[in-house]
Amino acid sequence: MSLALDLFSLVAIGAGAFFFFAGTVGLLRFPDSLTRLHALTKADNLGLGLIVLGLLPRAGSLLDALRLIAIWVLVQLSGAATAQLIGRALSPRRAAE
Amino acid sequence: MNDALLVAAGFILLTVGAGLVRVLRGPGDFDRMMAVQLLGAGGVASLLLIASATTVAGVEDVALGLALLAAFASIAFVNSAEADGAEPLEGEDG
Amino acid sequence: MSILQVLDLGLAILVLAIAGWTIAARELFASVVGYVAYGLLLSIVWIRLHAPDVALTEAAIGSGVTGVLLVTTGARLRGAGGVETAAPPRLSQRLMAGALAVLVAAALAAVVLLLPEPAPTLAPEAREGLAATGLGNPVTAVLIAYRSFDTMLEKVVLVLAVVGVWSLAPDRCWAGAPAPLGRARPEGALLFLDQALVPLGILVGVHLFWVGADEPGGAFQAGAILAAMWMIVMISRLTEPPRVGARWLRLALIAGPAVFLATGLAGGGMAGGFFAYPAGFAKPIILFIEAFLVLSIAVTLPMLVAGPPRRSPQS
Amino acid sequence: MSASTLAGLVGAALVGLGLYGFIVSPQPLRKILAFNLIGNGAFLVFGIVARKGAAAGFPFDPVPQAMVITGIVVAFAASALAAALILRLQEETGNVLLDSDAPAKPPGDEAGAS
Repeated sequence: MSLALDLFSLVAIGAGAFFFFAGTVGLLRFPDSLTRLHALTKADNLGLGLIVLGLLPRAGSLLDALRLIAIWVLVQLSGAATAQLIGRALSPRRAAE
Repeated sequence: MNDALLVAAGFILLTVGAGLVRVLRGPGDFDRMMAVQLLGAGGVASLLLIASATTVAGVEDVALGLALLAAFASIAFVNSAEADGAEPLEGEDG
Repeated sequence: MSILQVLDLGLAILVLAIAGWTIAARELFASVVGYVAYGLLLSIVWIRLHAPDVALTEAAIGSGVTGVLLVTTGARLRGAGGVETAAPPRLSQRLMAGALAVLVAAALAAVVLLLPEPAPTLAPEAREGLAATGLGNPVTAVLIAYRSFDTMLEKVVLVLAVVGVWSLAPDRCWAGAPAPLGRARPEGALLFLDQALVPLGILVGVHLFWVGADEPGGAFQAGAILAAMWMIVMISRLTEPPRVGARWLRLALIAGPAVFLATGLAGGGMAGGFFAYPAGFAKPIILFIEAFLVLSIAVTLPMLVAGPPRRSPQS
Repeated sequence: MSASTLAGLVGAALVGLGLYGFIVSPQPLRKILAFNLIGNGAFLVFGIVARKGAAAGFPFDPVPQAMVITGIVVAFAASALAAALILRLQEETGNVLLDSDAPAKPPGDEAGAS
């Protein structure tokens, strides 16, 4: 049982790390700001989400698990709102160019 | 298992750290901010991984605080970057 | 070399690289963005030093609020037409500054490498004090009990800083409100954050205050989080910085040090020593003091960022 | 090399970097930033003193850690005061550069303004 859980953790954390990698590559290689924003939002949503998912079986108590989920929700909220703000600020500039 | 967690933490730190090249290169202020946002998410992720592997007590709360403050800094940056040049902050002359 | 050592080395290189960038960057904004990233990495270093309390304070005040202070001030300077270009110093000056910097860094590095083993420590004394307070977090116990006088004076320093900032106001604006932190138009996404993130953040702040007795957290960290939440609401223009003449504001600013000092004096009368807490009641008294400290910090930090009053009290 | 020694060396290097920036940068806000780098470096050196002082069942000496926490808050208060002074300086003189080579601007009529 614990082996299966460990395996689950490893797969989820590995997948999360991959999304961070992909997001960074996108941030560095994509040609303009809006596409970079696209890459960034995928990375912090899914990357952190999968890492949290992978760490959940290792949480000591229910409170710890809830705290992990709360961390993810916080990053989600701020990420979504900031991406919206950045996107809004970028689009008129791009149209003007 | 712990080693695997540390490897993952190091890998994530390294990648988002490489993303900081965007802070150097820009070109715009928003590109710089995006790199910091990615670092915020990646930093929280690797903090959680390191905490889980090295058993320092109470690190979840630190991650909670980091997540909130990364959001706060991003909002303040968007706010100041937008105010850049085009429109001075209101009420400057009292 | 173990994985952990490789990780530490990578972290150290990243921290130094981004710190170098904040010094080398041409623009202020780029430099401050780098500084906030650096602060995030630095708090991971603090975790590696087994100092979660410091990590949280560093992330909150050292990088978060300081970064916001710098970008806000930068935007205000630009808004007022501040000139920010200057010829870089001459090569000879830079070389001399560099030599001095290398010398100081090398001396410090030598100190670090030559630290005595085992290092002198006050941990046993702190452990003794901890048992008397009933707290579980030694850092909180040191701050509020073992070295309480230092902490109380440090709160007074914060009040003095606010007084210093306010006294830079033009005469006609005295007792008025500082300039707004945000732009004129509130944005939908910011209002969403006010409704979703800020209540959660306040909850986290209260949580950090409450667990601070036994786990990492405490008055400084909780106050800084609450301050950040208030500043988010001010940036979205749902509320404005208050008039500095407002009575509630002044009471909130001094509540922390005042309650701290009053409790310390009461200890002189009732527990037989200045800043002594009566046995058995130490923990509730400490939490009582801390609650007021949280309030004062949560009010002080935004007022320091908002700056001196810029509007006449009538407007 | 242990994690704490490495962190202490990083602290020493940060003090050096900050000192260089503090001297060289002509923009006062950048000087505040460099001042904060110096502070962070000093705190880190303190942090390894705390870590090496592990005793009595604690993984660290809580006294230096508590002092670092108060230090971070005081450094912020000093930065805020400096930022307010810079804004005021700009209002009075229209210039915020602290360049020793530049000719000093003659003071205007601000003698009694503040």
